[in-house]
Amino acid sequence: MKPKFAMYWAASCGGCEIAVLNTHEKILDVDANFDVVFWPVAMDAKYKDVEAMEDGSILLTLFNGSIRNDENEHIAKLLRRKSKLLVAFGSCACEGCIPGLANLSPVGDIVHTAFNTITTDNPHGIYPRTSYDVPEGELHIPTLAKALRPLEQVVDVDYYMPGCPPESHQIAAVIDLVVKVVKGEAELPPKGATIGVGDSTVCDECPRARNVKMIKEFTRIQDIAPVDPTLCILEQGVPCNGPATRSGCNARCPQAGAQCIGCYGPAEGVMDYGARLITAFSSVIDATTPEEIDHILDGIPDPTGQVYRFNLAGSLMKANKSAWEKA
Amino acid sequence: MSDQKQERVGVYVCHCGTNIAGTVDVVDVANWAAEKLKHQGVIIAREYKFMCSSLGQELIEKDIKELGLTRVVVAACSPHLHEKTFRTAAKNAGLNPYLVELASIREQVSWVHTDKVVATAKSKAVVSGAVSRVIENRALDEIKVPINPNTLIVGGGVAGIQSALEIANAGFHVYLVEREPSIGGHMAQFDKTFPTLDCSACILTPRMVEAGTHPNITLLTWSEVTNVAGYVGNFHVTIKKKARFVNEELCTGCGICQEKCPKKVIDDVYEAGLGYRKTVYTPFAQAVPNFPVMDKENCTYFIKGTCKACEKFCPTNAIDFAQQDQMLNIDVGNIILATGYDLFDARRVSNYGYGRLPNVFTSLEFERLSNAAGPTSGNIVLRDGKTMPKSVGIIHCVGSRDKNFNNYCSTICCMQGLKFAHLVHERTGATVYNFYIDMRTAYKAYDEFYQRVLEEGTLFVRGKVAEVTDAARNDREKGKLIIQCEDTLAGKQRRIPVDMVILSSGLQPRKDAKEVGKLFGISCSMDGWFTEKHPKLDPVATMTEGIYIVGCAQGPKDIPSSVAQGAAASARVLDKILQKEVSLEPIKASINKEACSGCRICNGLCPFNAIAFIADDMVSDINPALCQGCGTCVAACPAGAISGTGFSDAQIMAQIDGLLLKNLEIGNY
Amino acid sequence: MTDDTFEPTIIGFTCNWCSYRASDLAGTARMKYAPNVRLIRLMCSGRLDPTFVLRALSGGADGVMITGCHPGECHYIEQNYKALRRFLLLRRVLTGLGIEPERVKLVWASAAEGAKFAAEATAFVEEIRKLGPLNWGKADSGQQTVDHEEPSTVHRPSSEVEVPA
Amino acid sequence: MNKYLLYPGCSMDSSAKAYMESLNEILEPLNLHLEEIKDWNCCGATEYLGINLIPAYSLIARNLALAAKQMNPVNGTGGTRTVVAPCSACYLNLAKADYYMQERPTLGAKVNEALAAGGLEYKAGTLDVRHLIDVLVYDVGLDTIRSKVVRPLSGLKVVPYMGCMLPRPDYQHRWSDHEHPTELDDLLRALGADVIDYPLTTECCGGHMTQIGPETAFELIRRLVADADERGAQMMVTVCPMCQMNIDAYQNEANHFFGTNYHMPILFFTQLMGLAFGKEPGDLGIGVELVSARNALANIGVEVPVTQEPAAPRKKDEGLPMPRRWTKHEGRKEAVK
Repeated sequence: MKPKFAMYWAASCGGCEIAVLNTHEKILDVDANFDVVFWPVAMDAKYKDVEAMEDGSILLTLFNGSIRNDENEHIAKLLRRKSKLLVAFGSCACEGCIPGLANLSPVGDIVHTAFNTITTDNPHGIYPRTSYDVPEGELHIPTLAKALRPLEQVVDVDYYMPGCPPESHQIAAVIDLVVKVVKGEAELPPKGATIGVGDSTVCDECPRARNVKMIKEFTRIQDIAPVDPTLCILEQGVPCNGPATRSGCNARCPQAGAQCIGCYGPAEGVMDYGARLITAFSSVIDATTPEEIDHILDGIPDPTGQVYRFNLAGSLMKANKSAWEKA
Repeated sequence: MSDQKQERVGVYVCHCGTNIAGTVDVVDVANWAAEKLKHQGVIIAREYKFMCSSLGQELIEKDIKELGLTRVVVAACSPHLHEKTFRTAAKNAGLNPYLVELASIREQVSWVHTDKVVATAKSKAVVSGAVSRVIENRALDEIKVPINPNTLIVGGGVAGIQSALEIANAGFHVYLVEREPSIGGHMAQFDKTFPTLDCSACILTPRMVEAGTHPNITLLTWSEVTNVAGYVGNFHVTIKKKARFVNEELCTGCGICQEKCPKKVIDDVYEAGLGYRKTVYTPFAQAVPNFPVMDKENCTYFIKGTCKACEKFCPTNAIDFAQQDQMLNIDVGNIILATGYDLFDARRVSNYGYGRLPNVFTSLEFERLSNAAGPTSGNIVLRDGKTMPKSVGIIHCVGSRDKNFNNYCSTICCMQGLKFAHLVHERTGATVYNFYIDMRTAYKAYDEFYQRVLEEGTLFVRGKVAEVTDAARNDREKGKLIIQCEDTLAGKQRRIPVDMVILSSGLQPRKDAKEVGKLFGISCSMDGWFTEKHPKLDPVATMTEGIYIVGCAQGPKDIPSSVAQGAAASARVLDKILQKEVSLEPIKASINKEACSGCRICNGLCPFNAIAFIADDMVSDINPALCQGCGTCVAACPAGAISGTGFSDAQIMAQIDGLLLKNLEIGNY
Repeated sequence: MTDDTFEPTIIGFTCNWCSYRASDLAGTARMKYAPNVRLIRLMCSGRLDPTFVLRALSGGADGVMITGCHPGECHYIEQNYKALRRFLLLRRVLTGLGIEPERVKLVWASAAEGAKFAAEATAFVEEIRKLGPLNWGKADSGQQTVDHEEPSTVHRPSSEVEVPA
Repeated sequence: MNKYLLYPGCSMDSSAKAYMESLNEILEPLNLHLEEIKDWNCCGATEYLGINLIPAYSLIARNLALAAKQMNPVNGTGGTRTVVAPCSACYLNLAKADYYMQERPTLGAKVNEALAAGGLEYKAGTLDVRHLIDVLVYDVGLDTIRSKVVRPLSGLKVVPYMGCMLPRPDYQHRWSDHEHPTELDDLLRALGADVIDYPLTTECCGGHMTQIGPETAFELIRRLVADADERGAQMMVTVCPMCQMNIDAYQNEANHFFGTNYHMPILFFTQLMGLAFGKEPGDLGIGVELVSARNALANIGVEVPVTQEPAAPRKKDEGLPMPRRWTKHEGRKEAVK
């Protein structure tokens, strides 16, 4: 009997699923070597079928998306119970990713923005309610948590695979590895490891030339003309997250002429990704008086978003004060 | 904390007599640590009256041996006081000294707080922090380096000369570097010294000659230090020996070149702007060395290409217009900075009119005016060069003890003002007024001198002078300088017309003190004076090992104090030389090359140039010999690839958690 | 001290060469200051990793005090300027996280400024007391789920009860 | 860049009309644009602050609030956040209000409470308050001024009289030296005038003591005039309407009081700038002063001196050399430190 495989999609955009499909024929290896038991985006399955499985009966679960509501949380706990290996797959599951930026606002504001701002066509100002009595009985929709959480804040995670989404060649490599492990040809990495990544940061894979950096002004890449295609982007004054972001993507964005935005998350052993970027950007500022420094820092209009774009929910502070303060 | 092996931690809480125990319930702290920190590995917690006593140390040593302690926390005084003591005790018992942490519950708790409950609670937090941290400490080995027996002394004033002679006489080599053409410093400009009124030149010249001829002293005048690298015991120093345009081998110091030179310029340095010198000159007759230097900026030959009068007349062909600046590289083990002071620029006090009103003089100008070798041959006259003043006002505290300029007391100005009063009185018979805020005549025989000047009939007005002006209000004031001040003893405003005003200007740090400090890696205080290691107990050492400061570079002081400091620093240097080697703290940063991405963000951060970029491997690397252990790069590495010993992330994170009493129930004290 | 009085917990990061010695001096001179500051000695304010501040704040501290040598007086020549740059950016990031920037304070104090150290510590404790507890350590951002409530400022129209089919 | 907000103040309409007229004459050559603050009110001069602080500061701050509204937001760091006051008392009051509203937050809050009644608000520190001469010397620059001189004032012996209100207290370290500022000296020198060192340059003219205790004021006026006369000045030059009025209008009374016979005209520096720039005396308000400047100005006549006097051969100086003069650059450097 083939080992069982599952993949789940919690609070996320679906890009991770596409990245898996982007492995092309490699996807056939999954089918060849695994019995896919649960993959809502690819096949029909019911939660109750999973609930009925024996604990630990799924060998490998790729869990993408973060925990936004009680449904996400329920399935995360369920899949944890049923799976031998639970992989936090993609930036959302690993560190909260873009959905995690919602932690900058209290839930009430998020709902309000979704249902009652000028871009929403909601003439009667109707808000959803989490439970409602209808003649057929009480209806429930999932309830939002105060803040979004990455997977590891809810259940124990065996492996992490960052990226928004993880690069397909990295996914392919991981599939190869697991297939080998199943065949007894390779060993699993130690529990808790981050897999499908490099061991340094994006600069390591970036072909651009770099010098000792002294920045007199931060700017946006669209405001420089022309951008030097061979010189370090940070040296050109654009806050590039590459120096603090884990390698593994082949420096895809800098190679394409854009700054790294940090989707692969922190390097090995780093406790807080944003702190690493704070210190990286401030280290290259060429000024000594508070006024001068502040003037240069004005070139980073949204510092919190800049350093925590993908990592806010997984950071030490996790959320904006208002998000947890206001119930 | 490693999972495999729990550390065995001993906690020792010191009473320090009643210093700690008077405010902190030390027994409670020890019991609490034994119980609440057990899960962290604390297996024993004791309190003792004086942990630093030999009995206290033995207690720790015994526990290390008998209980097999792998970590020790001593809750006592500041690590700056007794860290070494307890590290040595641990070492004696066979435990690596760096596995000991001091938790300061005296300086940081018992001495600064009063509420016993609060102080006890805070002590627990501090102990908890230290326990968490010590578990993350790693065994380190001290780094031993040999000491180069040569010494560099920067500045050839009386303090530097004293230092040089002490070390040279002890048999070790000294490089004495002086920026000016001659050693001697400010003291060589003075006529008389207070309070003994002995002739400044008479007592200084023999010392200068001794320094100039001593076989163990290499005298480098007209020279400046341009670069300093290395660390205690092993400094590499680059010195620029400026071109003199006079061949020192050939010159006999006969002085003919100086005599024949047709061009006179104002001498801003030695004559304090009050007299002239030639463009090829020795600053004064007793200069050491007595070879002249050429002032390239003013020399007619260098400006117009013709003249060369000096060359024509030099009997030994010593003039060499082709001479170039020379760069010398020397290795020394210790450095003494005796770079002295600048006079406060009295023009800044615009209401005293210096620079506008001709007959307002500064103290240094007056020194030259009263000096027999000065521009007026010692005649005290007005700026017209001939009129003797009938009345003179001496203003104290010019630029000192004044919020607008310098807050500090310049120490010497009171005595200097009294000396001036005496000299004016003696040589001109003029009426002398001294305007002072407070009369400060501390030290031996100083106040007696004040009494003497009082008896000579000098008039003293206590009050800060508001203004010196030549705007007369009546005929009595016409043509005079009017000193407007409040006489605080008489309780009234006074306008006192005089012929001459002498400003007893304060002392200031050298204009380039900050840069010089940077060059040698030492810091300046807010005022700009070099900072000593300890204001009372270590006044000549600095925070940088192997660098000492003496004389006015450290702060305003008189000649006896400067000489005493010069000698004191030499004793410290000799101590180092005789020890032959020195151990350095093993606090260093290092880069994990696997994790380094070569982003080069750390490259610009190290002021000691310890970080180099290896282009072939595209990684950065740290030279441990140059690293001073500040940890800036550790904190800056965006990849977390740099780590530091002694102050690692793990240690500090653990201490933060410990201080916040994470996972402990002791309440919000 | 009664239970309802808020006593801030403050972590202080001090430079070994200046401000830690200033705190020693405050002790030697028996200057009294607020007991809420718990110090950690670093070799230099340049060692201050923003992570330390985040760790302290997220771990239950109500404020963080960072002290270093006066500009131009750094024992390591100029590293305190680097601390200043980091501090200024860190403060902006914290502000974005809804944390009052006043909760993190940078103080320059030389080894001779025991009095300044004591005064700054006391003043900082009072500032934090005014701001109230941060409580970050106690807040667990996710565990509690909440109903989809709208902000109180939004008027809920009566039509809302009639949910369309 | 050379666009500023102007707070003229009451006297520029009345006693110091000549100041305003001459100022208007020099704007164009210096490429200066002054935009008057709309609906400004009296600054309260020197008296009101002594009576009740909050209304006094509110009165002043109303002007600041109006100016802040009028400043160009796009060019916030440029000239238009600068309020220029030609009158020293106005300058001091505006600067003082701006400074103390920052320094004492409660005062700032109360003043804003008062302003709110009129729908106004002022955030202290928003504006840069500067005196006209500060802007002329440090923004326009002496080089530009020198370049506009077509009729150098050589031969006109003047003493520069700054007055007491301008340099002290020097909140923003604007002046070379607050005891003996040299800005006016430098400017007059740039016009070619023979500037005589005037130790009393920051002494008080008596201010409103002419109304309250004339004898005190007369003595202060006498000191100023007598010393200028003693030093051989043909004219005093001032930057302050109050100083100008006291020296000009009360000189005769002071003469009567002391039995002296001084005739020391006093003009505004802008009037001399206008002359140097080749403007007609009539357009500069010259001729309306009570102590006539006619004789003094005859010294420079209309005819421009043909050649500059050749530098006197350096005679052998018997005396001792003087230290270098204190320059404004050193002064500003020290002040900033």
